[in-house]
Amino acid sequence: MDFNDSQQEAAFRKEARDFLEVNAEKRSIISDKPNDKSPQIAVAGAPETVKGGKEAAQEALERAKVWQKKKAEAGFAAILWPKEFGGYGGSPIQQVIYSQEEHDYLVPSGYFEIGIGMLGPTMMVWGNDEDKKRYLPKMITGEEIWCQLFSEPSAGSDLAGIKMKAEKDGDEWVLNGQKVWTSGAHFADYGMIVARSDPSALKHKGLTYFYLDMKTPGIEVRPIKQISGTSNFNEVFFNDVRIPDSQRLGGEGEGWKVALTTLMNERLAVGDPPGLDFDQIFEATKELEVEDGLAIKNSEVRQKMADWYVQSRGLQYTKFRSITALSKGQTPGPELSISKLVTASKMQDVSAYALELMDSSGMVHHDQNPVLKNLFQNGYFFSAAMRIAGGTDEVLRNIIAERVLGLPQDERADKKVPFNELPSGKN
Amino acid sequence: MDFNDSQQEAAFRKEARDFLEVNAEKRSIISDKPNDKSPQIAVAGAPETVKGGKEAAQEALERAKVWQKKKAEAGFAAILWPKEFGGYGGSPIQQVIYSQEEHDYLVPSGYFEIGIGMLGPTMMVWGNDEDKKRYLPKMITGEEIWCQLFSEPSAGSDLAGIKMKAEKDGDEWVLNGQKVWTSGAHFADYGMIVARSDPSALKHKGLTYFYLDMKTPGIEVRPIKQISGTSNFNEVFFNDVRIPDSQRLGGEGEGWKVALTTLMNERLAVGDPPGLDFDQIFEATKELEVEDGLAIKNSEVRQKMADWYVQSRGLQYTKFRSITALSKGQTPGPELSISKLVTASKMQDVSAYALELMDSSGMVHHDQNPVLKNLFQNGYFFSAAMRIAGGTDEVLRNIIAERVLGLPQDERADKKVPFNELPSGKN
Amino acid sequence: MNFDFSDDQKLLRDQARKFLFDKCDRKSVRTILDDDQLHYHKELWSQISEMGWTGTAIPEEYGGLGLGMLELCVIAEELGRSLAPTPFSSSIYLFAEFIKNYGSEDQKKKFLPLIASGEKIGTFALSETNGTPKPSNVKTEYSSEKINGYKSPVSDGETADYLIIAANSDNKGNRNSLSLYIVDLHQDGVSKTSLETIDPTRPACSIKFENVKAELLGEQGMAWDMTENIFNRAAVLYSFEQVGGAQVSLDEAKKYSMERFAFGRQIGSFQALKHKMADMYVKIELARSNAYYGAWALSTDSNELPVAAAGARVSASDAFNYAAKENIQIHGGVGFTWDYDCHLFYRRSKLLSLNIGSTRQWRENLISNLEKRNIV
Amino acid sequence: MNFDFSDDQKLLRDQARKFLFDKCDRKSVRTILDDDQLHYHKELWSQISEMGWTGTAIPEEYGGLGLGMLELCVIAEELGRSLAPTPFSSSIYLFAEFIKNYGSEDQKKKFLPLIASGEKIGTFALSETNGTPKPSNVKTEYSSEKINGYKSPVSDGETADYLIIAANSDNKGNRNSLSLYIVDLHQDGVSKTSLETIDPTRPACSIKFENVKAELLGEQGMAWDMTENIFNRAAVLYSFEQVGGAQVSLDEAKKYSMERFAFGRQIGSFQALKHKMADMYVKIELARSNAYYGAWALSTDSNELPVAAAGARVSASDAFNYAAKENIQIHGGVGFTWDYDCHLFYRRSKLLSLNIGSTRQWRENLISNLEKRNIV
Repeated sequence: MDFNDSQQEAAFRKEARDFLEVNAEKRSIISDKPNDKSPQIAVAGAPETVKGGKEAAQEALERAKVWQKKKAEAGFAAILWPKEFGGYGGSPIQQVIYSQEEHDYLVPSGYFEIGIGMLGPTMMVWGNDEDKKRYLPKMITGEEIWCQLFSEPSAGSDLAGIKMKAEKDGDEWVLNGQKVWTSGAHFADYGMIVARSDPSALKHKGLTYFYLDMKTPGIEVRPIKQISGTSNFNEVFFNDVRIPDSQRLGGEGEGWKVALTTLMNERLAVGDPPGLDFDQIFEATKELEVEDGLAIKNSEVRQKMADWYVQSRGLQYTKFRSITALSKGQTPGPELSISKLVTASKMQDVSAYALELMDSSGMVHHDQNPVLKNLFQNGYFFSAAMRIAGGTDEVLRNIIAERVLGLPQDERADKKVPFNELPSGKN
Repeated sequence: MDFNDSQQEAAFRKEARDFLEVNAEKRSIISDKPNDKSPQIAVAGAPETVKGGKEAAQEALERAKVWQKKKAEAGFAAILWPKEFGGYGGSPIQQVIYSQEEHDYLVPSGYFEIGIGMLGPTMMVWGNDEDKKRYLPKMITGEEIWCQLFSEPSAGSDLAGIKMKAEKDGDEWVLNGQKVWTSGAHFADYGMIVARSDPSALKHKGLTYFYLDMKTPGIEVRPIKQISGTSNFNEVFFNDVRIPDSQRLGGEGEGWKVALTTLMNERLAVGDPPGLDFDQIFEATKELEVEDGLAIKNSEVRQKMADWYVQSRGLQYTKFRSITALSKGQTPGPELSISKLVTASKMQDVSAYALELMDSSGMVHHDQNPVLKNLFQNGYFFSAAMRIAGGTDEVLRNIIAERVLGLPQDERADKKVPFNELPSGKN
Repeated sequence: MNFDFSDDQKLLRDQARKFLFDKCDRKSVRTILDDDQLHYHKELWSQISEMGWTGTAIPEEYGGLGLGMLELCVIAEELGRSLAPTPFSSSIYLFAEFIKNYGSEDQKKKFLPLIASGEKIGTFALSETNGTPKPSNVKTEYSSEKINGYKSPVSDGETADYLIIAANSDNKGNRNSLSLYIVDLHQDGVSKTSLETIDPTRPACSIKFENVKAELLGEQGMAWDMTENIFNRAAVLYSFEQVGGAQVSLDEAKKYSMERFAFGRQIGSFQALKHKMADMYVKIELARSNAYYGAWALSTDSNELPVAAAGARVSASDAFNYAAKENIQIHGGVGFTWDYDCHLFYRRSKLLSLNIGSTRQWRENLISNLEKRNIV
Repeated sequence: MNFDFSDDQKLLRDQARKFLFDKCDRKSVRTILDDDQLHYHKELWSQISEMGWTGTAIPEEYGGLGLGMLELCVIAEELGRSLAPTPFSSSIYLFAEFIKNYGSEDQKKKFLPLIASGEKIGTFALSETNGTPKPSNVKTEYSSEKINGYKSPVSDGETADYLIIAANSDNKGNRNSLSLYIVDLHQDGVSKTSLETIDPTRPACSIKFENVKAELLGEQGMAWDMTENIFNRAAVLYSFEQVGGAQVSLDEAKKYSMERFAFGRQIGSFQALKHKMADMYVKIELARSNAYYGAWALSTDSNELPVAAAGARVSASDAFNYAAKENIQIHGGVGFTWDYDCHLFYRRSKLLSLNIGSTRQWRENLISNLEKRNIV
């Protein structure tokens, strides 16, 4: 057991660090720039709405594109992609090393991950050569941003419950329906979408997969305002949206299979999101006073903190175990599936507890609150969303039980019945 | 809101108290007779095996019968039963009042409750006049003890999954199979049993209900040794046990309906079991020292204690609400369904925590342990059983969800298929 | 044994529920949520004042209805259910209770009728810093008949006309150096700064005091004791608000789980969700029972009040926090949108468990009072 | 980055697992459980001693195999999985580590070969009272070259030939007045009384000392510091035992839930049980990772050891306690019978989380050490 890089790994790390030192700003510590520490949506590609309205958002997007171009030129934008599409042709461990290094810097995030991490790889498998040549290089350089149009009002945890209609009309398809929880739809240039081409087939059999230009007539994007007051997601409405059959990926009715390619390419963990964890509450307890003095000296606080510490570090060391597997060329085990499950609830507990320690001042949101600014107030709201977005706690426990432990599936009412005969309530 | 009895209630309470003062010994406080405080099995009719082997058990049984006779003569043994069968013809609130009073005294328990509380009432509904006259009065006086033969190795949480065969042979039935978790089978004179008379019918339709003499040839009772080392339950084996058709209660195939009568008569809460709760750990924290002094002065201990206090008292006040409903002649709400669910886990948490506070001495079981003797060590084992016996935590949550909140049932695979075609594993 | 509200009290509850169902729907609540400039729902406030709710537990001689604390509990539960955006609790559970219990005859005559009629609004201010309030953290001073200092957060401070404030009457900075004062907030030297709370329908501000006139309330040096007592009384009332809010959270989770389908089933048929709702139910029933016990202690001036109040608050905070948080979870994606109402309860639940001291602090109170009771 | 055991270490693990599967089945464990007179499994002890496990981390010059602490971690996990009823931990994690780290050359030469060969068994005694051990609770005294006093509980005390004991070397009763001594238990003045533990396969006794000869171990007045360090080392090893036991608890729960049918389904298809097992898995993976980190710190003599050891112990205790308790629950009725094995793990899990100090105490250690690290 040791934590040192191999010689090659060390060389790559140095390369990454050199690039970052020149091109990015080091992340500040907690008390200097508290807002930089505001929790970010941890699911892929959902940048927090920039405060300051549309103009500021546009500026942020431009900055992100500039950064991405630099990163792509240096070769770090798509380490795992083959060189022919502009990638680095690197290994998973190199991706991890780069991400670890980037984590210490303040760089734009949430714009390109879905394309490079999930949609690009899907096109590599299912697209034709022309498509690949046309679209893939621009995903990396950030010239074109992609979004993923999967979820629907009645297809959330039940991902395959998609109702979006795709009807064939000659050489074209006509899309009608609604997508939801679409990160980045408001700035994306292209999207990939799953739609139901045959409602009378079994649920997983009647789907077809397409890519499309987000400027295609009939597409309307509306932001969803969240509990936090900001908008990371969109609803996207499709009203007689016509796309050519050439934009189909995979066969008719093979949409679920293509979608699985996308889902299985959820990018490797790219370092922890700058969040709200043990370290933050540890700092807070050194400032806050409870009934018998500084919170950090209080027995109940200490007991709770210890449990959060072992959860937090336990996750970190679990990641080390995965990286070890990667660096040996193995596929990491299923350990990573526990990360969001543990992190989201921990964040909710930590936030709620920090507010408790502030006593009545915990009620006060916003920058007036002197302890770590509004970090824990934000965390209180953000964590409630984090327990749901990207797979609810319950879906994750099911995944662990079924895919990791091999326990039997729930009784499924929806496996043998044509989709349009399934009970679906009023949605 | 007030906690006073009505005039009639007060008169009845005095009557009960007078009887108890003359005939029973007051329960001692915790530190005097710690063993009296050992947690008792809270499910109906399961007296802890008396230490000292068979003879001591036989003596305890005799003492219980003497006590029961006195209690019956005074009218308190079956307050809710009609006078014609030797009952008091009283009201539920009177039953509660008597139980409250009796709770302060050391009296035998666990022998007669199942008969008087559940099986007698079943016979009242489903038996013929002759049976009622013959059996009911002796249930009350304690001359004859009854046990309930429902559960089986493959019919636990799934109560209707009964496999015990009942085959008709002329005017007789022949029983073959095994029952389990039968409290008191080793001293019971009679039992009531549910068996499967038609395995090709639907699960809930092929059952028939009987009563029988426990001395009928072919019955073998074997005690089950539990985690605590004691035995409260038995396995009962049936090997060509022949009983006359006249001992059938309800029609052939109506067994589930009759069983529901039994199950719905689970006696009214008869005071809390003398157990392990907030009061006991509160005492313990006044004796135990942790890192910074007496445990009761430690902030973490105090925070935990407060939560247990509100759970414990919350249950007590919930019972007051039910009693209020009773005293107004209403049926109590479903509030009581929460009691065992909360109590069992609380006891497990409290016990485990008390052992923690004892530090390495917590490892030591038995009377050598000076703090509250072996109360918490016993509680650690007992509570693990209590979370299961009489309905697992999971079954209770299902009951609350479905019967109290009206949520939909689980997907049921066993509702439409003949019993003998249901998958059942190797059991 | 009668551990229930009376038929009259239940009738009052039904009326209050019906009234608030009509007049305080979620749209009304959202007018306050969505507008930074609005601190409470004025029309609703007028209406409930006209109906006399504000005077429920204020004696008739001071302009109230002269009903009891149980009636106020019943109303509190309904205010909690409806998320009513009014300064009711600050003005009635706190300000009015302070005056009623500790005011001189003149003070009662002067303030109670104005509060009972809803014409004026009062509140209370103790905290000056982050963390658990302690006598040593109170820096605000009273000398030469003037208050100088700073309080934050002050619930409903922007709306309030009057304030009861804890300040040092000598320089010792300990428990016995603190007294309570009544301050008219409409005077020079009072400057308010809006604060954004985690539940904007229950606003707060900070207030700076520069040479502000004030009159003593109750005995000098007794601020801490009086505050503990009034906080105990308020804790019971708040616990009813919390139980009300928790119950609605459960009801709405249940409703959604039966309407929403996934995998061809009502999501409410999945054990993960059923058992979560069963747990909500358990916590709410325990909280309700503890709140009832608190109500009994409050209404009978029992010396059980300190223990009963702390028990009610701890249990109710736990129930509402849990129910509100898991209501979001059961709703899934829509649960964390602004448009669905889940977050209104999530906000309110946390605010209510902090406003008169954290649940943590009340657990500490509970055990302290149990120890005292054990010694007595 | 290599956060894993080496191939050789994994091979050792596989061999140990296979060996214990053959030689230490549940029947063997139960022979110790069911017989009050048996304190450990002598045959198994001989066998594992012959294989050299007892000498794994003892240098070759003192009769050991001279392997490292990582190899000992690997064996510990397997001992935990198999519930091996031997005094391995007392003799190896504690006694041998004390001698190895603090013994004089003579002491090492005298004791280590006897321990490494399994010929003799050692253990350690600190506690004298209920509750958290503190210097002020140690009444046992050393004077005129003799020990007088009392220790309870002493793990494996009945089996042990040698004991390391904390005693006052002067009368101050504080941290610096305590020294460690080695006692040969086969002498007059030593009287042992059996205690029944919550896990009879891991026995303990109390021991009275009347004018018992003893020799100093390490520096005088340093008992507390030495004990903390050896407890840290042992905590990592125990955490592997705990992770092993937790994993088997989960495996057996899973197996049962797939074989057992209710309501026409495998009970493992119910979410209530699936999600419970998912939670077990999560806790076990976190514990395993924390244990690995502890192993790294232990094997490299890192100054991270105090934090890493406490983290490993807290996480492993939590995982094993939870897994063992919910394994019973998943088994339902049979889970609390003597005949099924669930209770063996339930017993072991609690015992292991108490033996070198409660989990509560280790949480406290963890934060103390984090504070220290922060200052440095």
